Amino acid sequence: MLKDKKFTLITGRTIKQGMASVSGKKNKNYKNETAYVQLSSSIMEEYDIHEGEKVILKSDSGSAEVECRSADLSEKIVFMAYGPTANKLIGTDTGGTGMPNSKSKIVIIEKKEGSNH
Amino acid sequence: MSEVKKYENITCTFCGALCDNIEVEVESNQIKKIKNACAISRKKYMHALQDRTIPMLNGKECDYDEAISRAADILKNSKNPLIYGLSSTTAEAQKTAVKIAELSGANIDSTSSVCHGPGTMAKQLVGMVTATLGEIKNRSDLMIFWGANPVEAHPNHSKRYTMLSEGLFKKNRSDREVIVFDVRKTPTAKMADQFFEVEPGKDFELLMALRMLVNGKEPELNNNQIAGIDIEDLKVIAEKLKNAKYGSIFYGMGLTMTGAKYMNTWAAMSLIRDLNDFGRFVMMPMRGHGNVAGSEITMAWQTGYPFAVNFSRAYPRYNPGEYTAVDLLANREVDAAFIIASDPAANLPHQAAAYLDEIPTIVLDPHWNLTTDKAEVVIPSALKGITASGTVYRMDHVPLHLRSFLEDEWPDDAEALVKIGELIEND
Amino acid sequence: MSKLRLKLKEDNPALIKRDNEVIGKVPVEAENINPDLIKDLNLEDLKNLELLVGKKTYKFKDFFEIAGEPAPEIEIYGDLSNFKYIGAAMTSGKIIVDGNTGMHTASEMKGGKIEIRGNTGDWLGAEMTGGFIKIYGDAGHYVGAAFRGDKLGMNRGLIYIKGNAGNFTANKMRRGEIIINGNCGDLLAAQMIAGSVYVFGKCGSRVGAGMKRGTIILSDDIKLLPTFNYNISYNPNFLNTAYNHLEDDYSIKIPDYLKSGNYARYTGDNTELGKGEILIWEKE
Amino acid sequence: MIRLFNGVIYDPAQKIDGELGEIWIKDDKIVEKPSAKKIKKLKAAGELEEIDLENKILMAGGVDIHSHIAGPKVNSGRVLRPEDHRRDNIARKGKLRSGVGSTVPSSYVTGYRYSMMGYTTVMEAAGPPMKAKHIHEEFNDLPFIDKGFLVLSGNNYFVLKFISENNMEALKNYLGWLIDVTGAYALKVVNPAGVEAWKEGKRMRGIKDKGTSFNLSPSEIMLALTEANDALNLPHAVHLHTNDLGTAGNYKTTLDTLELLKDRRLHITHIQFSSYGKNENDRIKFRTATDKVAAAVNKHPKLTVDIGQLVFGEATTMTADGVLEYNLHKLSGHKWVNTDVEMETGSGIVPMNYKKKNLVNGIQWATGMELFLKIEDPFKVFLTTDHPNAGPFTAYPWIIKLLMDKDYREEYISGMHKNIDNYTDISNLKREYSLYEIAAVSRSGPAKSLGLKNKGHLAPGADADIAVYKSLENKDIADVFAHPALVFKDGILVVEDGELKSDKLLPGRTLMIKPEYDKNIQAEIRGDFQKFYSMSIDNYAVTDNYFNKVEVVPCRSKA
Repeated sequence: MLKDKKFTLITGRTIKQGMASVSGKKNKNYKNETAYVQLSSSIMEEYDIHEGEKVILKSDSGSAEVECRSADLSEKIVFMAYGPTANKLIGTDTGGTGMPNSKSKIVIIEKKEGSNH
Repeated sequence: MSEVKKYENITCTFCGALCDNIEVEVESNQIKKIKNACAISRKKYMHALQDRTIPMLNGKECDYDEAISRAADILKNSKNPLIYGLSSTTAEAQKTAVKIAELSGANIDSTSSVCHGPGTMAKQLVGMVTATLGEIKNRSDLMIFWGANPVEAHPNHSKRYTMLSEGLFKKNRSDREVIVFDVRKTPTAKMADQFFEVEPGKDFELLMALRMLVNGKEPELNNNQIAGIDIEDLKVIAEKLKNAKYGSIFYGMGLTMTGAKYMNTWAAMSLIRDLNDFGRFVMMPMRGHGNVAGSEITMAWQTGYPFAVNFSRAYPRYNPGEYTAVDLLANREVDAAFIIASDPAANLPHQAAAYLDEIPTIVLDPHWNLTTDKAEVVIPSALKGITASGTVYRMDHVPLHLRSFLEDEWPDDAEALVKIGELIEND
Repeated sequence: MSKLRLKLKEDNPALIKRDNEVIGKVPVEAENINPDLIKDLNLEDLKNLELLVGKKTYKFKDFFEIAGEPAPEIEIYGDLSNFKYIGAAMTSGKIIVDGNTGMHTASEMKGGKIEIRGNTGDWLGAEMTGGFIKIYGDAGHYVGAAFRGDKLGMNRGLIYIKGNAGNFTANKMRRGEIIINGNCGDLLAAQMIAGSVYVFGKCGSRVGAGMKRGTIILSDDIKLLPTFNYNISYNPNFLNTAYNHLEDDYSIKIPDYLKSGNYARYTGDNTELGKGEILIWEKE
Repeated sequence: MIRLFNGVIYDPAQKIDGELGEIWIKDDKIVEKPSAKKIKKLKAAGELEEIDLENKILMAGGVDIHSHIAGPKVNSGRVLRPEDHRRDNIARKGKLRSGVGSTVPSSYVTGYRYSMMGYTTVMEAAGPPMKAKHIHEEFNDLPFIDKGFLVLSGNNYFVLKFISENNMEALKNYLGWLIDVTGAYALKVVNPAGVEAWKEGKRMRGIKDKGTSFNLSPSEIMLALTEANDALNLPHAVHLHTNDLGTAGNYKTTLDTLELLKDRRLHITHIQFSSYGKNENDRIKFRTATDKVAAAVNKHPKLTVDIGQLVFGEATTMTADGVLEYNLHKLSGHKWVNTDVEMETGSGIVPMNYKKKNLVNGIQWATGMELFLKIEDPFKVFLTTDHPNAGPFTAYPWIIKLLMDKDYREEYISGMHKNIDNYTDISNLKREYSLYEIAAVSRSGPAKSLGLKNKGHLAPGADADIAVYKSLENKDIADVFAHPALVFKDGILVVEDGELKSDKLLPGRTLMIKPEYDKNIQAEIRGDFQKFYSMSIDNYAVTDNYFNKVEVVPCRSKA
C-alpha cells in the first residue's frame, strides 16, 4: 500500500541522540537513536503503521529505512533525530548558500515490502 | 592508595552554552564523580577515555609521526584541499588550522556553514542586536525561543541563563514571559507561557508580517492567517514585543535551515532591530557545538572572514555557497580533505560525505566516528577540556579557558596542527 | 575579421583522478579569458597566459588547443563548467562559449558581449556595470547580484537567460535589465534597489523580499509575501515600450500574449520603502 | 651595535628640534655612544653596523594612544563587513601571514600597516573585561607593534555599586583587581551612566542628572573614578569618552566635564566628537565649537586629549557607547551591531562613508582640524582618527600633511561644501605644524601621557623603536610619512622604503601594569559575581598562557 502524501522532514536534536553521540559514534545506541522517525498518530493510523514498525522514507535525494514512533506532531511534518540516517534523505543542494535543506526536505512514506499490517 | 583530586569550575565543551561550573573528582587518571553536568555532559565525561583513536595509515596502525607527515604530504601535494570541522576544538587549534589552510592553498570551512553560518550571513546584510547571556539573565522580561529547543540541545541553558535563572533585576521564572515558536511542540515549548505552531517553512512570512505590525502597518492576508497563526494572535504578539523592556530571542536551526535560510535570520534581525525603537530587544543564536563560535572568531581575526574561506591565491577570499564544505564535496571540486574534530559522515548530507571515500582524507579526532572509517590517515588527539587545555568561545562570544585534569598519551589538536604546519612550511 | 578559437583539451590538469578514472574537477580561475587582455597579445604570450587550478598555476596551452589569432573576439569550445571568472571585468570585445561555464562568468563586466551556448554557474554578471550577457541554457544562483555584504548588485547592462535562473536573481540590483525566458528560483529581486527583471516562466517563492524600488514583471501568477499590497489591474504603457526595446535592440523574443491584456500591480516591500512594483500578467 | 648617523633628529621629549646627530642601538635599546676604544673594538670584530641617514628625518617610533585594533568589537566589525575587505588582499609572503585590509583589517595586516608607517606602539582603546582573553589572543597575532588595552570601567556593576555606597576603598581595590586580572594597561570610561541607561532603555543628557537604577550622575562617577585612578598611581589618566558624544551642542557637556575635573589628571579621547555647537533654527544643526573647547583644554593643567580626526571615505564606527551607535544607525540606515556585555558595558558598530561634499561631515572634519590648530601645547593634543571610527589609521600621513601645509589645507577646503565657512572657522586658521610639533603629537606626547617612559623619545634607555623618514624637500609630505625610509622595532630593521623588510613575524610586546590593591576584594565581590555574571569568577582572569611577550610598565611612584 502506498500513499502519496508529502511531508516536510524536520531533522533536529533529541536529548537521547545527544547522549548517544557522545557515548561513541560507532555504538549501536547512536545508530538506533538516529534511525527512527516520529509521525503524528493520525498519519500512523491513516497509513496503518504500528509503533515500532519499519518504513521507507524517500526524498528526491535518497531513501532510508527507519522505525516509526508516534508523537505530538502536525500532519505536515515528520521528525528525525539529526544523524547519518536522516542525512541519506537531505540532498546536497544548498541553493547557493552553503546550507542544505536539513529542515525543509519533502519526503514520502512507503511501507516496507512484506510487512503485513 | 591513589589520591582523589577534586576540580571545580571545569568547563564542559559539548554545546555552545559552555557551562563552566562542572565539578569532577579524579582518581588514578579516571573520572570518579561529576557534579552539575547535564545528562549529555555526564555521558560525555564518562565516555571520554573510551573508543580512543590511534594513528592509522590506510587502515593499518602506524607511528604518530608517520601519520602527521603523511597528512602534510597530502595537503602539500593536492591542488585544492578542504579543511573542515573545527567546531569542537580549541581556538589555538583553529588558528593553526587557518595557517595550514594558508600554507596549503586550501579551502577552510567550519560546521558553521551547516549550522549558524546563515545567521552570520544575515548579520552581514543588516547587523545584529545581541548581548551576553548574563545580560539576558539579569534583564530580560520577555524571552522567545524560535526554532530552538535548548531543553534537548543545551540542557542547562534555561537554568543557567534564561527562564529558570536568578538575575540581578529578574529573579525567577515568574519575572519573565516565555513564548516559543516552532513547527512542533518541543520539550522547550512545554516550558513556555505560550506556544505558537508555525507552518513549516513559513518563518519568513511570519517574521515579515510581525515587522509590519510592529511598525503599525497591516500585512496583506488571504485567510486571516499567516504561517498558520491567526492575525489577531499576531497583533497581540506584536504588542507584547513592543512593550517588552528588554526582550530576547534565542533562535535555532529552525530558522537557519528552512525556507529562505539566511533571509529568515535577516528578517528576524530586522525585526529585532526595529524593536529597539520601542524598548530594548536582543537576539542570540543557539550555537550547537562547544566552540563553533570560536571557529568564526579565530578565522575572522586572521582572515577577515568567519567561514567558507579559500586560500588558493595565498590570500583569503570568502563566499558561502562556493567555498562551503557541502558544495565543494558535492560538486567534487576538492582533491583532498582534512577533517578536524568533526564527523561529516554523520552530519553532512550523505552524497557530500560519500566523496570523502574517493579522495585522500585525513581525520584528526580523539574518538572513532563515522568519518574515521573513510580516512586514509587517522591522527589521534587529546580531549579538549579533559586532557588538553585551550580556549573556547561561548555562543555569546565570551571566551573561557579550558584546564586539563587528566593525563593523555596523545598530543592535543593544536600540537598536531603545529607539526603538520611546520612540515608544510619548511618543505 | 580575425578570431581566436580555443578548444578545451579533454585531458587537462584540472581533472581529479583516482585509479585513472576522473572523479571530479578542480575549479579553474580563468579571468584571463578576457578580450581586453588577449586582443593585443602575440600567440606565444597567449599560450603562456596563466590559469589558476586550485593553488597551482598552469598555462593556456595546458588546457586549450589554440587556433586563429589573438583578437577581440574569442570562441571557446568544450565543457568549461569548472571554469570561473570567464569574461570577468571585461570592458569590450566578445566571448562566445560553445559549452558550459562555471561561477562568476562575466561578473563585474563593464562592456562588450558574452554569449554562453550552454549552462552557466552562480554569480553570473554579479555587480556588472555594463555590457550584454546572453545565456542559451540555465544560469545558477545570484544572477546580477551583489557580492556578500555589498550594497549594490548589477548596476547597468543587460542579462538575457533563455533557460532558467536560480535563487537570489537580481539580489540588490541597482540598475539594468535581467530577462529570464524560463523559470526562476526563490527570492527573485530580494532587496532590489532599482532596475527591471522579467520572468516569462514560473517563479519561486518570496519574490521581491525587502525590495525598495524597481520593477518585477512576471507572466505567471505567484503567491506574494504579506508585505506587498495590490493596487490596480491595468495595461502599463511603458511595458510595451520596454518590450519593443528588448526586441529591437537585443533580439529578445517576448511572448506575444504578454504584449496585451492586463497586469495586476502590487507594491512593496512594505517593511521597506514600499516603492517597488510587481506586475503580474493576468490570464483572461 | 647599530649606529645611525647624519640624521636630523626631532625628539621633543629631549627638546631636540631638527639637530644633526646620531643614535646608538644595542639589542633592543637606545644606548649612550660607546667609548672610542669600544667603538674600535666593535669595528674590528665586525659588530658595528653604521647607517648613514644623509639628512633624513629621525624620530622615535610612532605611538598611537587610541585605536581599535583587537578584541570582540573589532572582530565583529571584520565579520560584519566582507565588502570592506574584498578588494584589499595581502598574500602570504615568506613567513608573513596573509590577510585583508581596508577599515577593519585582519590582525596581521593591522600590524603590518602600522609598522609600515613608522608606528611601533598602539593602544587598543576599549576592551570589555569579560572578553579580555579574546583581546590577548588577538594581540599574539598582531605583529611588529607593542600594544596594550584600556579596560572599560565606567558602567560596571561593581563600579556603580561601590560609588553609590560611597565605598572608595572598595572601588579602588576593584579597579586594581580588574586591571590585574584582565591584563589591562589603563582605565577607559565611556559615557559614564549613559551606557547603563541604554541597557535599561533610558536616555540621559549632560553630566548632572541621575537616570539609572544605580541612582548616580555621570559627575559622581567621573569624580570617583579619577580619584581612584590617582589613588592607584596608574601611569595613564582616566581615558574618557565623554557623555553626549556625537550630538549637536555637546561642547557644553564637554566644558562641564572639564570644569568638574579641572584639577584632576584626565585624558579626553577623540575630542573632535565632543566639540560640536548647535544651531537651533538651522536645517544643519551642527557647527564647530572649538574656540571654547580649545580654551578650556589650554587652561587645564593636567589634561591631554586626542583628536579623532575625521577622514573622508569609508569608516567603521565602533564604540562601547551603545546608544551612540543606535543613533548613528537611525541617522544613516546602515547595518547595525549592538552587543551588551553583562555587568560591564555595551557596544555597537555601524559602517559609515564620510563624504567630502557633505556639510555635516565637513563640519566634523573642520572640528578636528580646528582643535589641532587651536590647542597650543603639542604635548597636550595627539594625532588619532579613533581608528576606524572617524577613518582608518592609514590616513595619518595625510592628516600630517594637512597640519603642516596651510596652502594644501586651503586648497582642500575649497573642494568642500560651499557653505562650510558658515559653520566653521577652519579657513581663518593659518597655523602650520612643524616637524617638531608633529613628533610631539604622534610620539612624545602620547608616550608621556600614557606614562611609557621608554617610548616616544630617543634618549639612551629608550626602546630602539625608531622611524626614519626621507627629507621633506621637494616631496609630498603625506608620501614621506606613508613610506618611511627605515623603521626599527626593538632594534631590528623591519621596514625599508615603506615596505616590510622582515620576512618573518616579529612579535611585539603586550604592555600592562600591575597596580597595588588589596587582594581581598575578590572575596568581597564573589557573592554578587557568582549570582549575576554568567561565568564563574574563578574562570574570569586572563591566565598566563595568554601572554606571549609581556612588559609590565611601572606605576607612578607614590605622591
